[in-house]
Amino acid sequence: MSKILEVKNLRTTFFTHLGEVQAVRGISFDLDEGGILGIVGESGSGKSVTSLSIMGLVDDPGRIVEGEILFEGTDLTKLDQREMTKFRGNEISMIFQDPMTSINPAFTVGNQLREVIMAHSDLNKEQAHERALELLRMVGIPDPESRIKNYPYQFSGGMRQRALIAMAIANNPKLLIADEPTTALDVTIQAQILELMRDLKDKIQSSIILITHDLGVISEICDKVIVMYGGMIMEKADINSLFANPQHPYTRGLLLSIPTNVTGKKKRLVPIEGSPPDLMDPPSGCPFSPRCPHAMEICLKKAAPLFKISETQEASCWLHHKDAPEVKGFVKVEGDLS
Amino acid sequence: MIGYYVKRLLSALFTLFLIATLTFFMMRAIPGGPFTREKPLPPQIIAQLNAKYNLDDPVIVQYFSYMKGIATFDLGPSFKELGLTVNDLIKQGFPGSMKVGFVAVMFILLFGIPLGIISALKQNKAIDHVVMVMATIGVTVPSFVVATLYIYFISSKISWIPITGLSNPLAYIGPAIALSGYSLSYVARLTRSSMLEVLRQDYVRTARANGLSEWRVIGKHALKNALIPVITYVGPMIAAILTGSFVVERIFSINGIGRYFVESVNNRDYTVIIGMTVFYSALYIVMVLLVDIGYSLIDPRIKLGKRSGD
Amino acid sequence: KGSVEDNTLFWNIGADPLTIDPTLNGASDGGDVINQTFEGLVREINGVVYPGIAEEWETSTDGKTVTFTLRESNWSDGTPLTASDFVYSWKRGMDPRTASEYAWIWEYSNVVGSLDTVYWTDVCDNATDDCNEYDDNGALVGTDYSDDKDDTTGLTITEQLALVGVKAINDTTLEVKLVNPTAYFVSLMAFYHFLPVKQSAVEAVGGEDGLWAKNPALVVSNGPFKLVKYTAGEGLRLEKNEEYWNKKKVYIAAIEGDFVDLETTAYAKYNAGEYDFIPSVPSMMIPDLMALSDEFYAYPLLGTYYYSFNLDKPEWQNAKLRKALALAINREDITEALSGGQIPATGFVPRGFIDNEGKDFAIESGNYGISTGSGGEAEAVTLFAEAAAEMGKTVAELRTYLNGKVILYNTNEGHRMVAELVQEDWKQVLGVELTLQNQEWAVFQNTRKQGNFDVARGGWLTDFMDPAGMLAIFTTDNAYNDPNYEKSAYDTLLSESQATTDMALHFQKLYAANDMLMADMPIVPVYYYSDIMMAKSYLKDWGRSVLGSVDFTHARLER
Amino acid sequence: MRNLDFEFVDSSKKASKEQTRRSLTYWKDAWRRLKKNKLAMIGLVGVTLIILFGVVGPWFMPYSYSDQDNRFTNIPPRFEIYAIADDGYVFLSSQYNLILVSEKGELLDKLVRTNMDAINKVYTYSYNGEDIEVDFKNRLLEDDGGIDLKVTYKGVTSEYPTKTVSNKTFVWGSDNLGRDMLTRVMYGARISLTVAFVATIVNLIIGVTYGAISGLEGGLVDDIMMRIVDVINSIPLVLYVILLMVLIDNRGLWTIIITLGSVYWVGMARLVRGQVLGLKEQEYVLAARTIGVSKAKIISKHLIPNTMGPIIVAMTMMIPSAVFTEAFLSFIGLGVSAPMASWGTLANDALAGLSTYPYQLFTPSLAIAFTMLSFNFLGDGLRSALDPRLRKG
Amino acid sequence: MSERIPLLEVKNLKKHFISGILKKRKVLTAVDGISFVIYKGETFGLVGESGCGKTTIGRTIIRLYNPTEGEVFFDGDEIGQMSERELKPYRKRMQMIFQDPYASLNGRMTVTDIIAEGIDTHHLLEGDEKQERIYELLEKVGLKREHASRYPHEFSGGQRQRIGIARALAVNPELIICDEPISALDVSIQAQVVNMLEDLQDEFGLTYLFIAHDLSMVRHISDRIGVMYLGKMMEITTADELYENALHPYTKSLLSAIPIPDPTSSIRDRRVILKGDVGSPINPKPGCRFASRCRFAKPNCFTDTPELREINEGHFASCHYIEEINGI
Ligand SMILES: Nc1ncnc2c1ncn2[C@@H]1O[C@H](COP(=O)(O)OP(=O)(O)OP(=O)(O)O)[C@@H](O)[C@H]1O
Ligand SMILES: Nc1ncnc2c1ncn2[C@@H]1O[C@H](COP(=O)(O)OP(=O)(O)OP(=O)(O)O)[C@@H](O)[C@H]1O
Ligand SMILES: [Mg+2]
Ligand SMILES: [Mg+2]
Repeated sequence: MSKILEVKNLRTTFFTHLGEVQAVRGISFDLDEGGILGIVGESGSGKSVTSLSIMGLVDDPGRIVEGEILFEGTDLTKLDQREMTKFRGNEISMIFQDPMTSINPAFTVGNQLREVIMAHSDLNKEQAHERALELLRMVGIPDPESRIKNYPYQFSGGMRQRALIAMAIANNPKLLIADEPTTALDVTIQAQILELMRDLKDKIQSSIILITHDLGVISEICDKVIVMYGGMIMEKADINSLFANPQHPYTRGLLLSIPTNVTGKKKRLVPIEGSPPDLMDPPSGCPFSPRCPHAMEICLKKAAPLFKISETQEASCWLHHKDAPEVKGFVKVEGDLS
Repeated sequence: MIGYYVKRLLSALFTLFLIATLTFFMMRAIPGGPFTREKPLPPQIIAQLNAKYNLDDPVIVQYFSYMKGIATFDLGPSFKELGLTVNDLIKQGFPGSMKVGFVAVMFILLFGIPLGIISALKQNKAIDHVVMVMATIGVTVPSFVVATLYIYFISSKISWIPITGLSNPLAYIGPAIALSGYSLSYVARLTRSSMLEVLRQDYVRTARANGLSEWRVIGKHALKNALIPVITYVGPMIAAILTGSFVVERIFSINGIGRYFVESVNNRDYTVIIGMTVFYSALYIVMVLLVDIGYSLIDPRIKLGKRSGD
Repeated sequence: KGSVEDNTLFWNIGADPLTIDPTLNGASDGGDVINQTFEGLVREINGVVYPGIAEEWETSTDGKTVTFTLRESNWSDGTPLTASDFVYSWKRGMDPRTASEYAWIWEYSNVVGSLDTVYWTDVCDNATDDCNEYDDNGALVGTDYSDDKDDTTGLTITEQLALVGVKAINDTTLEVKLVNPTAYFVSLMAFYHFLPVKQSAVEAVGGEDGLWAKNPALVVSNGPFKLVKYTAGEGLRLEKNEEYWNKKKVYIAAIEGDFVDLETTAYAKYNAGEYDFIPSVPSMMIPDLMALSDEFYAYPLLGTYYYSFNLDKPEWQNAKLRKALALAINREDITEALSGGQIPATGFVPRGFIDNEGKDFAIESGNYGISTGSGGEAEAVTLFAEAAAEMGKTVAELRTYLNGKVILYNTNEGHRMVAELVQEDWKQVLGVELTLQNQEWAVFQNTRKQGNFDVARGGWLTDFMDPAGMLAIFTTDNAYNDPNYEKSAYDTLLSESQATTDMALHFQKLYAANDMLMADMPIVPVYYYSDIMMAKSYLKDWGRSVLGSVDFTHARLER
Repeated sequence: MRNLDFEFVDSSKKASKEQTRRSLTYWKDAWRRLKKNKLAMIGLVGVTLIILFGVVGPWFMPYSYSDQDNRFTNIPPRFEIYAIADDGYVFLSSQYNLILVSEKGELLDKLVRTNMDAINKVYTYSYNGEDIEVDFKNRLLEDDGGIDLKVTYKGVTSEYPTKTVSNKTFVWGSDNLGRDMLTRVMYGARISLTVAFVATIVNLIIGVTYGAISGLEGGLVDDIMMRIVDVINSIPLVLYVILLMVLIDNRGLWTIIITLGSVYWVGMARLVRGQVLGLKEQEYVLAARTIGVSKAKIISKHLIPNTMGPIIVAMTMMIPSAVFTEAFLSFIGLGVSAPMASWGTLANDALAGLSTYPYQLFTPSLAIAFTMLSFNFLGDGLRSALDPRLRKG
Repeated sequence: MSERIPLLEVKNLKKHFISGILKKRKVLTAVDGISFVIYKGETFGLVGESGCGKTTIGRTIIRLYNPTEGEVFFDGDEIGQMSERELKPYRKRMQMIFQDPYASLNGRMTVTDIIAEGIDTHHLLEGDEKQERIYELLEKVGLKREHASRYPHEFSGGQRQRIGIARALAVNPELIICDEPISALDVSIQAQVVNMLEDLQDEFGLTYLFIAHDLSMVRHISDRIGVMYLGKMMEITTADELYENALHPYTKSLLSAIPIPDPTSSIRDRRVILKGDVGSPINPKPGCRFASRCRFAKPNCFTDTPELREINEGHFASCHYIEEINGI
């Protein structure tokens, strides 16, 4: 399987007048063609900034300060805005978190859909209209002929999200980034949308990056997962390894803090104590160390490299170092300590 | 919807009624009358004049007959402009004020909004600072200064620009500049801040993510939404500008109604001041209604009758 | 050359006149227009009375009957103008139903019966309901005087009008009966209120309230020019009246008049060559114009700017104090600051009134110790000290007594400037610190009338050429007697001056009255008004009445 | 070393590593943000300067705002002087007064004009018993050959000015009554800034409260209150002011406070109402209501503090209009009485003489514009410093 | 839970929001005749899709809204129609915790001021005692004394939610309405807050109305659960019963839609994905609200409104065909 996207040592920083916010601090990952990669993490861990960096949409005062983003071999970080618009909405497209605010309230759904279609093709207005109807049908909007004339406010949240998805897939993108596409929706609608995405993946053959903080959603549809915390990657694994055998204390904490469906006596939840870091002034060393139950001296000083646990799993935690004390469930691997 | 308009209309009529009543009694409460002259008229002559205009009736009788007049769109006779009614004065003066006002409004919209947009797009760049400092000064310099400077340094120096009158299209430039200065600056500021706000919105990011050109993103997606606060200001502003400005009309010698707002008080021309006030208020109320309709055109979410802001 | 266009005068009239119906007019801008479109029995140019519609006139030996012989002349519509047109016009002016603002001028005309007509009053008594008119349904439709009777004379208005001493003996003879001999009566006839109007025009449909005079379709006039266009708020156009009796001596073909009421704007237009004549200039420009321009004119006006002391208040009842304050002012500073060609006033009566011996009344009266510039200070200080003694106070006490009293004026930059200068002079010379207060014009009128002031500004411009017109305002109970100067001796002098047929006696009484007034000094004369204007040098032979109206009858354009 | 690195750390050490958020009060934090904003600091310095100018400035001036020197009326800040033999220098004012000046530009005296020859355009003045003839014919010529005046004294004619000097007696020139412009502008600052201050306070107290009540109460109360605002907004100010002038007899700044207080808050009331309509649904307001907090407290502690940003911006925009409203009021007869003058009045008065004495308009206008810019920079800075959206997390 | 004393009883509660006038009058029936009881000391969970009226119920109970119809009994007293003045004593017995930890704290007030607001309003304590109480409360909710003088923006979301809880506790309430108190929090923080709420309940014998849409969390914390759909109650029963033995078709599909954080889970294959969207609460038609999305719907479901019936002991559901569907 070839890689459609390779992100290498990406570092994105916001230069606010109060100081630098290091939103993404040197992350690397890649995405297989036709794969679905999940990114999970706490709010503020840099998930959205990562995706925006790929889209070249990091707003002022943010900037990609380091790293490469190779999309089918093209380094997107080297392109200017004009060149980027050819990719956006065409080769790569994105679905945003909040369907309520991500769609322009002032224009009809049809108008916005047609616009996207026409921006990247030679279709005329009628053809674009036809295509728009087809797309709405594809994303499961009933009665598209009349709905296409509606304004977004006349759509329910789920329908708006579907309209946004329709825009995103309008030009059969090779890469679809979905940034928390279901967070704002009900569970029953969420299930519909996830179903739809799975469907679409088969129909249009895109590769998908799905960003969420809900491990449940990840386990529903992804094949690989990245766990982010404090702008860094904590763990990278395929879906089964991650859930079966988490190799980072943060991943482990996350899984533990979810209530389990055991009948009978209430079981106390196991939270991760403490609160997430402020990226304006991130802790030195491992960002999770202040909250980590197994934090060691070195964790406070130096972020761990990604230790390769197995073919399908890597984790950035010093516990995997051969010198670290033994902690149940964490495997030791060889790795250098440069 | 109809019901909504009925409610608005009733409330507007009530407001107009209040305004007319208050103006009526305030006018009577201040010293002097329509026949106060530099060289005071003998009491007998004043009595004759009062009799002629029924000003010798008890105030309350005058009030009711005046209100009856207003209800039939008869704003009464002017006491100062012999033989003319307030309706005549409005007919005579409004076209002038309106024409100049219209040009001024065009100036405001055609320069204020683009300047605000440029400023927002170039936030914190030199051009933004220049525009904003100019806008600030524009708010500071009153129209009479602008008008006087214009006459001294432009129209009296350049022979093909007429100094007064409205005979030549070029004659509109000066009054329109003087009338628009403040509002133009204000609109530029407003557009800028509203544009900055809108540019932060998620749907602008969506438009970009969809690969639309920057021109479309700004000119279509951002602008329409950014206009809401602008039209909120522009609506009542149009009412104010179309009803003329005393200073500008005097300086450029324009036959408009702006002067009546000041002169009729000085002259104690009772009916004229009430008539003008009611006329202005009615225009104002209409403009506010138009703003509301404008809202629902720009943003279909906003439905008439359910507005959170003002 | 010689085209109408070349021979058109471009004139800024000033504000849009409220009316240009001679009978109804009460303002100078209207007067300026009327002076071109109408002509009375006589025409006054630069103080000289020329025959107008009257070819000649004769005053009876008792001075109480004036008989005018009218020339053959036509209205602008070609119909003949007769003596009865004057009778109509004048009675219209007096008739309270016309409600002409300037009807009170009849008081000075001394025409028999005119005053009773002007002030004919029937106070409506609501109990008897004697002046309200009702329609068949009993609804009030208005007021009708026709059967009402005056409250004092018991005459109806028609009866009253019949008693007025004006009579058309025949088409060309007009006889006027006067109560007293009135020296200035003939010259008064040049004043706009006495100009003839044509009954059919006045009563035309749509011509109500003087609108006929602004409507080229209705207007009928008899002056050198006639109205052909009137655009409210913008301007008017006059063209030479081919029916004017003296049309051979009218050289201008047309006049384009504009209504630009802001001096600075009009001045800019004058400089841009758009006007040939403007009635005023921004005062800041005057020093430059006086030095450099040949087109600038300043004329004295028959009027005085003064301050009134409120004699009803104990502070101002000492004549020496008033005199001290009057002397302490540097009037040249004031006129220089105003720089509008005003003349420092050394008395209340301005120059320009000629007495029975042909001498100027004001010059003859002298300056009563008032200097035009500095120089009165020492005398002022002495008088102030004497006043303090008379009032039983030390000088310091008198100062504190007066400190904080208010100089009241109506809102206007010029008035404020004068007040500031006067305030500073009184402070510097006498050590008295008054404060200033301005009020909106009508409020000020009211305050002053109610006597609610310490020192208030005032001004008086006369409408006819007799010093009595000035001096009479300070008689007891006169409506314009703001200081509330009450002196029976003064009142007697003025009424005696009116009652006599002997001109010498008339002036003797007036001189005495003036001396008395200046000795009591109920007012501080500040300056004499002036009238400034600009006329292009190619505009020749234009005239002006001493009362202030411009006259283009014989003017010529030599561009 | 290595061993130590891989030792578990105890919780207290972790806690110290854990996010120690800045412990700044809300206002300290706002101030910190403000300090970082360059334009805002320029504005703050400007505001401070202008206040000092008005408050302290007059102490350093040798004149009072009312001191007249009738010799030196309408003298500009800079002028051209002509040498008269060895006896000094003269300068011809726009009023054609010949002023004796020192070489440095101090005004010494006004010379008596003995003759005005309007035909030949020569005015004669007398100095030390000798005549000085000033010939200004050239002013009428199209081509004056670079010569403006010819000044002849003791038979010597100077055609060119010796130099241009700055007015040492009146640094910003004098007005038409010979009063020092700088001093008057300083005193004007006192009035205008007081008015700006009053307008601000009035807006804060009346406008903000009124708008907040109207917005919070909603419904019929809101309807009625807003109709009142409409009415106040529509009635001509002149009429209103005249009525007030009749009702309140005493003069001075108080009348302005009352006038502004009674009408000058409607815009602010509208603005605040609009804001409150949105804010009152905020959860913290609901929380306060569930606790049973009174409406007055909800307004004062929750609603008003959270509208501060827009309020401040609106207020900075209102300052110039307040300054000119004051000029208008004193023109009608309210407010401080002459010879005291505010900036607005000074600017107003100078307008007529614009072409002759432009400096008289320039100085007060400059003061107004400077103040306005300063307040604006400061206001914009304050708004962003107080914006709650910029401070999340 | 031994003797079940009702603390809050809601009877046929309706809340309509009206917009537009005359012809275009729109009635939004946010809550449409809901009845339930909460017993002292228990946690009653309320779940349902977004917009079904959960928040509105909470706010109507605490009288941020006035009920359109129906009664609310608190400890036996009808509070639904009381005036603000009569209500004041009840204000301190009931409190609310809000969903959004950012919007629910006034950024212009210090933590002390925020917590003290209730104490001051009800004149509970003064001076040092008050300050002591505030410190005590802060420590109760897991914050430190030093935090008292800080401003909300200096805290993370979880910490802010704790401040909100401390504010609610300050007046010693008996009932706390928790309106989605954890939805806006990070996953790793949610458990902290839930644990704390449980601890506080044990310590003070609090009663909770816990509103949420995260069903697994609701199950964890609640004793009994009510399931709502478009302003109507669909099912009420104990937590375990609901998950083990849901009767209503809506509850069933809701439960099956929960994403399971276990890639090996087999539930996914048995998933019932609902078709269509939640309907509109504006001018609703009669009949079962869920009918349009229900796969068992029969014609009379669209015309007859089903009653909430007790099917098993303590297990209520509102569906005409509950027996048929579940084979009872
Ligand atoms: N425009 C910006 N200016 C300054 N900081 C920003 C900006 N955008 C994002 N950040 C910061 O970057 C960090 C990462 O933000 P990001 O939006 O990527 O988080 P996330 O993982 O997507 O969180 P969430 O789950 O809440 O969406 C955050 O600390 C955020 O405050
Ligand atoms: N103040 C209000 N005015 C008008 N309509 C309202 C108001 N508050 C709520 N609504 C409407 O009432 C219905 C129920 O809303 P409510 O907030 O109670 O739902 P919810 O179940 O709490 O939803 P969520 O899970 O999204 O919080 C919604 O359709 C909502 O739009
Ligand atoms: Mg995100
Ligand atoms: Mg809710």
